[in-house]
Amino acid sequence: MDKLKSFIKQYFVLVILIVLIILFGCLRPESFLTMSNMFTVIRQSSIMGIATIGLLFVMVAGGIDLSLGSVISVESVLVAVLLTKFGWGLLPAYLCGLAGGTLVGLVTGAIIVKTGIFPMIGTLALQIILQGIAYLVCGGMPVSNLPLNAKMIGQGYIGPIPIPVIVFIIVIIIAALVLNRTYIGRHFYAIGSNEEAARLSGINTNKLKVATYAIGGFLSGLAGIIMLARISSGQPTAGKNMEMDCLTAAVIGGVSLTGGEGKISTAVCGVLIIGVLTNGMTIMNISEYYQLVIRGCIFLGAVCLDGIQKQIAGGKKVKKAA
Amino acid sequence: MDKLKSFIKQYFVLVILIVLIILFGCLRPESFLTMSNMFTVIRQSSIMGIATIGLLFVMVAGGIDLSLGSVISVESVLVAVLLTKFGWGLLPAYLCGLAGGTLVGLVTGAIIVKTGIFPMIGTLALQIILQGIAYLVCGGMPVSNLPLNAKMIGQGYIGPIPIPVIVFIIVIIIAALVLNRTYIGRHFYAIGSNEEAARLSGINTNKLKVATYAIGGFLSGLAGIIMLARISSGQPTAGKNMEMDCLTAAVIGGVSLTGGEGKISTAVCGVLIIGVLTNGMTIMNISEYYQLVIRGCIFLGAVCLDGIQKQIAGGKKVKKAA
Amino acid sequence: MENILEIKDVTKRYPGVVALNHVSFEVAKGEVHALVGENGAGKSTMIKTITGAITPDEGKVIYEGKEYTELNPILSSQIGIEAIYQEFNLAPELTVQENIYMGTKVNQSIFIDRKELAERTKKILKELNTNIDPNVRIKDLTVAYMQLVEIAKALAKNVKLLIMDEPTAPLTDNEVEILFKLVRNLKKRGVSIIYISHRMDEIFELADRITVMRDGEVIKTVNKEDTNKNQLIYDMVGRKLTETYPERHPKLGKTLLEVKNLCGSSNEETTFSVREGEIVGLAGLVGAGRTEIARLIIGADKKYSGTVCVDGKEVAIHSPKDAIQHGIAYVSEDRKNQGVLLKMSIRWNITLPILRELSKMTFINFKEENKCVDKYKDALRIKTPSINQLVGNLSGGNQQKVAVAKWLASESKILILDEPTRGIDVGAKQEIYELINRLTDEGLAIIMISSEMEEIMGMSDRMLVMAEGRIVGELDREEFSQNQIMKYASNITD
Amino acid sequence: ACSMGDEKKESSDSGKKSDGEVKVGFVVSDMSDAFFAHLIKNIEKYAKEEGVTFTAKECPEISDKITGIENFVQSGCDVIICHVTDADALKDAATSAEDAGVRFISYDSDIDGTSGFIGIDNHEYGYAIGKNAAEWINDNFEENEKVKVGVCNYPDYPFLVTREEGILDALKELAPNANVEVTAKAGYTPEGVDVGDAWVQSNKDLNVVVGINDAGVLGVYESFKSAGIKNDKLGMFGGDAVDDALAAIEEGGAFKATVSTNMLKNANYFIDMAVELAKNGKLEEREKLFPLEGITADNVAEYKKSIEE
Ligand SMILES: Nc1ncnc2c1ncn2[C@@H]1O[C@H](COP(=O)(O)OP(=O)(O)OP(=O)(O)O)[C@@H](O)[C@H]1O
Ligand SMILES: Nc1ncnc2c1ncn2[C@@H]1O[C@H](COP(=O)(O)OP(=O)(O)OP(=O)(O)O)[C@@H](O)[C@H]1O
Ligand SMILES: [Mg+2]
Ligand SMILES: [Mg+2]
Repeated sequence: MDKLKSFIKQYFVLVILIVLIILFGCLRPESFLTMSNMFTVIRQSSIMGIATIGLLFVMVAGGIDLSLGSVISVESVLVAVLLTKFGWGLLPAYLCGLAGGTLVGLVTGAIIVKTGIFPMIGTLALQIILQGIAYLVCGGMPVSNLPLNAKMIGQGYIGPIPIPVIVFIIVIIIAALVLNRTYIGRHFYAIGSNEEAARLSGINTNKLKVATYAIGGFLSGLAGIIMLARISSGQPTAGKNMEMDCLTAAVIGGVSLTGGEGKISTAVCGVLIIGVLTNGMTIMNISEYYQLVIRGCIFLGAVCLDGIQKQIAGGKKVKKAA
Repeated sequence: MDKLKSFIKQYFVLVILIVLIILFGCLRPESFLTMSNMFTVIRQSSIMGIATIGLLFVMVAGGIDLSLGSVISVESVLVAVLLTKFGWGLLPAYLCGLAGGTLVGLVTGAIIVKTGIFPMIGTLALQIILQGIAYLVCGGMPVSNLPLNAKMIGQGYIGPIPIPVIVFIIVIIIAALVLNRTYIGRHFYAIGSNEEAARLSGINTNKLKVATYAIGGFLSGLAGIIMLARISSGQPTAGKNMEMDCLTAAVIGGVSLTGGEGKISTAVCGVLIIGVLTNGMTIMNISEYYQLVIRGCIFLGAVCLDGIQKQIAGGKKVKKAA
Repeated sequence: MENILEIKDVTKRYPGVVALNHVSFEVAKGEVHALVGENGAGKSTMIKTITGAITPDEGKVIYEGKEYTELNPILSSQIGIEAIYQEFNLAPELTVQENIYMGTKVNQSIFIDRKELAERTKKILKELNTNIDPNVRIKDLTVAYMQLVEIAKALAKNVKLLIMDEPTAPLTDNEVEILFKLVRNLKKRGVSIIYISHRMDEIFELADRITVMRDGEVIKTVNKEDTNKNQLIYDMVGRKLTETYPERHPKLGKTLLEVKNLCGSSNEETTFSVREGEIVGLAGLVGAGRTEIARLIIGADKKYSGTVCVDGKEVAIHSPKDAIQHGIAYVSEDRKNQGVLLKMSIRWNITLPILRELSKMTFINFKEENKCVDKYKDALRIKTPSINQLVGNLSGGNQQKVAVAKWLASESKILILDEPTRGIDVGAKQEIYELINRLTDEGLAIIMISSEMEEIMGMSDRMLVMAEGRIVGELDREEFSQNQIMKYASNITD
Repeated sequence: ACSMGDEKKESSDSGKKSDGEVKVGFVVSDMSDAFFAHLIKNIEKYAKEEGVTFTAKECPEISDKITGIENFVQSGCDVIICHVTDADALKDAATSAEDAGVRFISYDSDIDGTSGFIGIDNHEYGYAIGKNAAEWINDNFEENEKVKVGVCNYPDYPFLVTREEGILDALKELAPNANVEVTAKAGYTPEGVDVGDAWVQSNKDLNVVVGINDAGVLGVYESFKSAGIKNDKLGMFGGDAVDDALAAIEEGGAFKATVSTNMLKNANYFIDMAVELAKNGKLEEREKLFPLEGITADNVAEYKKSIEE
């Protein structure tokens, strides 16, 4: 019994995910619990997942990035325009897209670091600007007629596994390595936990903070490219509201809004929870209005349960460090 | 010279507002700088302004309320349904609307206080839920055929002054009194500044935090009622995205995201800046896409300048570490 | 002797204050150089200049013969300067081990060698003679342990000049002893040390040379042998003062506070009482549970059982607000997080607990408020250009005074002082002691928690010694002795 | 509305037209929508040719629209064209614009008392989309054969709810054997892809996908295509006749038909109407309803040619 409890505590997010899967599985076993649907959920989640991992880096170091959705939009129309109007090859266009995302991240980070504004506000402003730029790049119209091979990265398979999933997994592995095994990763946590302390310990906090935004921008760019391939056309609104979904996923996945805390594994669970919810409710044919209520309630329930559980745990602090 | 500098420092937001007005005034003197246009701007800003003041209370005490737009939506359809389908009188319907907003605020506050979740996350979840409820209340369709007198509070005038403006001014006065002159207001600031210290100083922090959300909910409800009167029909999306506008206005107006700081006067300037921008850019015939970019840049510029100026004032506290 | 560090003509101005005024100062290789001075004299500012945490307006720093005009923490860390600041600089979400090695590499690759890290951490902690689990998160530690981690953190680097800004303030005698041993060891290894403290005994035990600061200027630098306590205090405050405790003539009245079987999450049932005009000292080692008891009494933490009686009547206290209403005030030990509002003015801080009383129909009476604040600002000699100054801009000691002033203003009958003189200079300490005495004369009951053995022996009428969450011994004034207290305090611990 | 025309003509003549340039403001609901974006592009182009100052302002919500109208009035526009999503709600703003001497053209839904109306009835529009689907059903299925239908809606906006109702009414009346199995929100292509992915799992055997516009249905189309579903008895039907939809119809796959409001083709009319109003203060013909046109593989080439002119 106690074992179960401590398991639930530690793998709280995983438990929610499993409960949701079982729930939908019981209600619609024939269509929900199939192998292919599971793959679909993961495939659908990959784009958001990649962006969420970028967000995780930023949040771990104490920042936040509300512009990521707009970055996805900009990158996806930018690459689409390069591929069609300018007739660029796949590789240069992709590289340009990734570089663009990284650049946006660098600029974002630099602004935040130099001026000392709240990341939430700075990136909110950038979100608006970038949304405008996305429209301007394509004149407000979706860019279609992509070359066929441009769809690969969004719709292709290697063996039975969809390519976006493979990209997602690679991103997960690298991110986990960086965060857990390298100095830089630990420095990110240190900065998020107490920036002044990190600075006084000789960590170049400003440079590393900018780096997290650059990583976030890079991964948003990557997400934008996959998004483009998946919907086979560059949409100026491709990433609209994505930042809120990613934020939700990250927070459900235990990433702290105040920095210093956040694990890749649980964040991925958070992403999958959102994916399962979207997929499951569509399969269940639930009306959009009720979907909103249900989604909000599950979101609220998850964070509340987590909050309560942490409160209880926090009450029994082992202050004596023996 | 030094005097001017210190003036700019202290009335930074006001300076931005004046600069914008002069700018638009020079560019389009015949249509922008007219009395009637100025009244239009203030009238247009009142609804957002009222909601922003509600948000200010919440933020001063260290919280944030992203659900306020949804509250506006819910209250406006609710009151509309009461007035039409149920044939209630104006007064009971309004009271019910205000009570509803306050209740939502109370519940929001209670959830946040009891579970200790981040306000941003809790209210984001509530935003989604309430949006769903707004749709459900009216079945997704706008509620029209309001009684004529229901339009008064949104479209009427007392003398030359539009009623929404009068309501806004009353709200400003009361809010300023409460925040600056009463101990309760001071307690709000104390909580936002350091909650634990405030609690140990004998302040019932939980109760007061809930109170700020209730005030926020009440004022959102009021904004919803005026909104209903202004658009003469209950729209389930009446307040969509309003929270972001209010947040922007508040932050431009110097309200701190971490609590403990925020003045009514500057927040009102923030509201007017947004109003002037929207109005001025439309009058200038600027394309929508460029409007986004310009708005974002001004927003970013304002907070950055503010940030830089604070850094200088703060004795270069945040020294660059490179 | 060769100097490792010289600073020349350094000036640092803040709005309204000159924190450092053309200061010059030098530290020789391998010496322990003590820095003393009143609160706000500019000690912390000076060491921040040395580490590059702040940039001075004028002046230069010469370190190992090389001149630096613009230092920063990264650079200073690279050249072997480490500091333990007055305020904690730890990452609460990270573990002890990660904090100790924050910003330090133990190997060359970009990947962390966790095994190596764990080993080294263990070694350092052993050197400090503590049993902290390297994998506990900082936010789960008490203040004293945090301080030990701070020290460990400095040791983990290749340090040549170690700066300690009041390192012993949150420590009890046991840890202080360990720290001293450490300082002597480091000195033997040739490390230079700048040591800031308000405790005269420590200064004379450790220092080779002593520099006295006053009002942002260096008054003089002397060898330890060439001075004595009284002389030093005179230099610091510019007037005669002796570091003795005011004589106490307690006039004990009726029992004011009675705590019966009080029990919370981490202490056992505790019973004791305090009488009018009495000072009861709570002594004990780090983590003995003194703070916990205080927080239970004022309702800051949830109690499991037990009752609190004020004036013979049982009172229900569920929150600090209730406690204040029943006349119990608590000056917290953690000033930064629980004591003061750093972003708020002195005025707002001092009147916070009594604002309701200063208001008529919820409207604040500003005249009354200012009068009240001025009174306590003068009474405690809070050094500030204006009562509207933000508390965050005050020196550590003056912040503490604000924290105390706030509760004096509330005019409670029962006062719980948790480390009330932490970080306060000798002059101010005297004032606070006298104030405490005056308050008992007026019939207040005081519980005083202190980790400074001298202080608690000097001030208490009666002493309760705590260990592992319960009271293990009670001593009357005539029974006070360091030995006796230590015996009680550590008996059970090992 | 007509009776007030004469007096207003005066006010507009004396009021502001000294430079002779006509200023038109367009209040539009969603500039990220491919259809609106295209429409505005066409109008802008023509306005430039005609020397008319044209500004479009995106106003998603009713209150934004009222703000937009008020601001256009203040800016001295001669004519405001407004995408009316809720006639009741915008009536007051429209009337006060007219009272201020600014001509108001309602677009989409009609507001009584305004100077002009360019319309589609959303219910009819939906009905036309549904009709496309129903005709295809009747051609390809037996009368008693059950036809499984998936609907892409966008219930966030009332006018789209009305359009959805039109679709459902058409199906009910014209193809009673059609049975709506699933409904999901998909107004944009990315949403459509997500919905499509889910349906590939839960409702692989859908026969018909209809949607309130092309964008959402195109997402489902893309998703079904990439899932490799080859079902002869699968048809998808959207509305707006955006370029991608026309391309999809030409491909000859499951995307069978769309509906054109002929707005894009007649974008010039918006400006012509506005100029006429500005010059004369009233219109010869107050209402202009463009014929809805179903576009299928049969006439897509022809249609494409006609809009390229
Ligand atoms: N950030 C700041 N802004 C304004 N004034 C400051 C700031 N930091 C320090 N000061 C002022 O500089 C002076 C010196 O402060 P400092 O912290 O160096 O004193 P200290 O000698 O360390 O005192 P203590 O013993 O109390 O720690 C004080 O008057 C203080 O109020
Ligand atoms: N906020 C808290 N939550 C849970 N447990 C606590 C809390 N504060 C203290 N404790 C527990 O109470 C015990 C006593 O800690 P406390 O801080 O009261 O000791 P202290 O004697 O005041 O020592 P110190 O010198 O460190 O202040 C510790 O072992 C710790 O586990
Ligand atoms: Mg100091
Ligand atoms: Mg303690």
